[in-house]
Amino acid sequence: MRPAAPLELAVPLVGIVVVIGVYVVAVLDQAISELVGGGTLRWRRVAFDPLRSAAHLVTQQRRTTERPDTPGWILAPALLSALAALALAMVPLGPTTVAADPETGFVVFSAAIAFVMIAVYLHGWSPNSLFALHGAYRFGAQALSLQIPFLLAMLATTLPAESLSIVDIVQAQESLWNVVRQPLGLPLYLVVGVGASFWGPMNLPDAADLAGGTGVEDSGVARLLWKSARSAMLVAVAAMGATGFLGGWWGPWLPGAVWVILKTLVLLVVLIAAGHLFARVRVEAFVVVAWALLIPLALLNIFVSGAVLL
Amino acid sequence: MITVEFVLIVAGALFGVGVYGALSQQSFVMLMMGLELMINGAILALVGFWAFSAGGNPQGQMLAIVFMTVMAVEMAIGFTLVTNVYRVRRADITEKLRRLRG
Amino acid sequence: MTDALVADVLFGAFALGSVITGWRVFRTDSMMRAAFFLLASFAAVGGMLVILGAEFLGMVLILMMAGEMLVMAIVMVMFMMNPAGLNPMWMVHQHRVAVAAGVSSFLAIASLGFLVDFREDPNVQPEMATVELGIELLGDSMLVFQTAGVLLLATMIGAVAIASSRGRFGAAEEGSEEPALDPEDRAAS
Amino acid sequence: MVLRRLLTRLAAGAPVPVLPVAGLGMRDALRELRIRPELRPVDVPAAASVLVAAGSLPEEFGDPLALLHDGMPHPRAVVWWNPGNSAGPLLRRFADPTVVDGSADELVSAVVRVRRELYSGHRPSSEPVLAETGRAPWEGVGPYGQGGSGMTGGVPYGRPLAEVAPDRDGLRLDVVPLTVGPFFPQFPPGLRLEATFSGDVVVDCLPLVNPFVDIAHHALPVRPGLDVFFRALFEPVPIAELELARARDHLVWLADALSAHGLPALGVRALRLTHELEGTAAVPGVRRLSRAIEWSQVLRWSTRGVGRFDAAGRTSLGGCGPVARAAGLPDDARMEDATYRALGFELIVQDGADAAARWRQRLAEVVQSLALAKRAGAQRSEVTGQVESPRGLLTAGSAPASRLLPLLPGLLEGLEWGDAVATIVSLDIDLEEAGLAERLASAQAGAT
Repeated sequence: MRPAAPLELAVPLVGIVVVIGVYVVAVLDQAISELVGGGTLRWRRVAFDPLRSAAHLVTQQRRTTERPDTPGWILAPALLSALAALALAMVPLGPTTVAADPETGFVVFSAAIAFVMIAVYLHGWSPNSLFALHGAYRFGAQALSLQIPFLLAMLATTLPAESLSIVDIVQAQESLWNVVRQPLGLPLYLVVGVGASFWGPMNLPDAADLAGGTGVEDSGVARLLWKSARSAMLVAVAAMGATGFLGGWWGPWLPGAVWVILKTLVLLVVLIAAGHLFARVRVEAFVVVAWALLIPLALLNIFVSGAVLL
Repeated sequence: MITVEFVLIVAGALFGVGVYGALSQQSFVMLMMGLELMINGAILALVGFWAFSAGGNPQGQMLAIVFMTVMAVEMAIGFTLVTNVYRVRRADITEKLRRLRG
Repeated sequence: MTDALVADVLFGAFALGSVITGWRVFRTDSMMRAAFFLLASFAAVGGMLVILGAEFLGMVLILMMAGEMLVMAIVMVMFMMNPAGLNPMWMVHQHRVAVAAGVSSFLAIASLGFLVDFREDPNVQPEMATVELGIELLGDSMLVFQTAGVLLLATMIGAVAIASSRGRFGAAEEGSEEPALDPEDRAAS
Repeated sequence: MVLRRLLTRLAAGAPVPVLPVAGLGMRDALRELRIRPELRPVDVPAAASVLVAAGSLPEEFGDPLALLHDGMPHPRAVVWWNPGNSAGPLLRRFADPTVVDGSADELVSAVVRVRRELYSGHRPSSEPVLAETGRAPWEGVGPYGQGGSGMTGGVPYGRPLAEVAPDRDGLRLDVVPLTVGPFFPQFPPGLRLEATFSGDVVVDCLPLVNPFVDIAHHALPVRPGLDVFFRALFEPVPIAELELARARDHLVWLADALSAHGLPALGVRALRLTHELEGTAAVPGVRRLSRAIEWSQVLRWSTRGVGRFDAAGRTSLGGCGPVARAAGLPDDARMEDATYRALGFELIVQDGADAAARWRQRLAEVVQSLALAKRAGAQRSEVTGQVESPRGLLTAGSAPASRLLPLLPGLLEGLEWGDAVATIVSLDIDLEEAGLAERLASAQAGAT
């Protein structure tokens, strides 16, 4: 490990970033759904309703089900938030300002994404409720078929950097951003990233046709925590996309950190708007697409960018 | 201070638990869990040696990767056989398989 | 507190955790919990590998295991009776032998550490481990690496061939029968 | 303590998560609540804090309703909106439900007031209706309290171990029997489906009888927008009124279908359109919405080929309105009406017979109905004893839903659950309409 920031400083900072990110996602979601719904944007509501709803959930009592696996039920949201925090800790705001920069940052991030499916499965399995378990299995199919395209799409960004460290990946984009260098990369990454953070069109585990899927039994604080953990995961995916493909801190006039935040916000808006404009995909059809279309495209992406480098 | 002895003790414990599981469990998949634990202990011991008494020779890591491959192959083949045996014999525990021929 | 101390404490915690969770795998009724315990054990081992300096190996182990354990859990729920362990069961045979074998193998391996005195040759530059591994993979050990890759490919093809419902000899269900559990019935069959 | 007070103050300002339960006559009124900023309709009891039941429900829904209520976390309350005189028995099961007779505004203010009282402590949280023991009879039974005995003998937790059935890969795996409904959020109100799942796949299913047929026979409220079609059975009705009602009904369906496919925001837009149908902005608005739907191919991707009627199935679609026309059948009672023919009404049909075709069909029919309504002026429909309701051929005694229900098993078996829900949504089964039609027939039989 090459810890760029002392632990006692990095941990609270990442925590703060996660909380702010969750709030930003909630606000964006509210605003965009108002716009898509043809309503008028009232900034007071957009800004405060997330807080109020959160407070409402906190003041609710928690209900339980018949013979749940209580430790697992409590663990699942915590695990998902921890994964999001871990992934966010890899995102550098500048050449030196980064919470953690292991040499194998890419592998660490991928491991965090891979563990999302464990968190979701735990969350769906533990309440001992049918639709929740149903959603958990769906996500099993979804996430297992997303793993390989995700790894390949991210792996392509490590080729120009000749390193697995996220900081080096950004350093290598000084002259040319990966989004230009690998035009296939960002779209692939976004599709797979939305799937991995099960948002919008790929929200199969918590889908409406399962009446909420894995979250069907959550109430009060548990529901709040799960929702926040999902949003945090989305922020992590967006931030890593901005880092790996949009050149991280590189950008004229403004300080690097601002650029990272701006790019992350842009990606967040894109992802959340997609969630309100694209219908939910079919499980079976999507799995077929993931194996038969996304993997070949990702391989092509890697081969091309490798050939360009040689 | 981490020493090769300590690593070996942990690896041995993992391996022992794995042996127990592989020998005692009736259901195929639990049995495979035992095998997994054994391989895991082996990997740990290997990396322990690599770190403490091989001077960080990269071939140590290479061997560990081979072990992981073995683990993956074992899982894949194991699941395949479980599926096929269940398909043909509706058998999910070892007692149901006296004869292995179809 | 120094980094070395932190590393030692973490390593001890991971070691304890990996062994305890590994033991819990065979002590829970629920197949699902068993899978999650095994995953925890693997994650702890991965953490130990990282502390030992094999950062890449540790992370890859954790990465691999997430998917593997999910598959394992799903397979168990598919095939095993009473996967949730809602009613207590004791699916164990030759228990004493197994315990004896486990304990003796543990003692054998653990005692190695004290009987043999290994060459004191610590890894001097662990920060180079990943780079060295990469060079090794695509350098001297290229052949091994490729072989592993081909092996995995062959495994995939073979697995699909075996598990698919239509094998070489026609549909797999043909002549399928469920053997009895009781010995006398089995003798009859 | 300060934090607690701050939280309560904040929470009191949050949009109230309500669990809407649509009874007879109140379906569309409840949909309208989605537009209200003060309320946030939710799908599951776990997310709700106020149960808003509306209209009258059949007696047999008492226990499902009680389960919904008991599933809500404390603090919770029950508000019943316009309970017909037949909702009494169900109403009496709850401790102190708030009854609101009146407009949506009164309901909203009542719900907000109830929530405020809940948080200020002036109102106790509603007590569970069903006794705990009734829900978990296995507790403590058996040596381990597992409700049975033996390894796989007995019935763990009061339930037998799962039966096995062949799945589509030739394996024999566990199946899950489950009755979905009557309050399943994505189903039309009152639809109950006895389904058996093998994983994500529906291996067999059976829709239960329409609960709204033999509901206690008082003067029952008829859904505004539906009554006009029933009036048209007996008296000439302004065609403009009929067509506007049709367009509105299709748009309400669209709102439901969109949120079933994970697009609640667009659904709200469809609901908003229902308010400006008389205006000139209606047609462009509908076209814009259709473009917004068509623009992302994902919806078409997730509906194309879903719930497709084969050639044999299409023959049994007579009188199923948009569903039949989406299958290419020239089937519309309006063709028999001279006034419509004079207005230059011509059929719209699609090919495909799948969910995507039904979506296209209804979107096209909204525009067509608006155009007809504009042209019709004051002309009135003929009384032929049959009317083309938004869902198909409506007569006293039979409605489209009663023709569609028997088709469900053949259509749903073998589909994944997501596709099954998409199919049911695309069929737009209105049990209320069917129940009303059959009650009408029995009333006429009683009269003569």
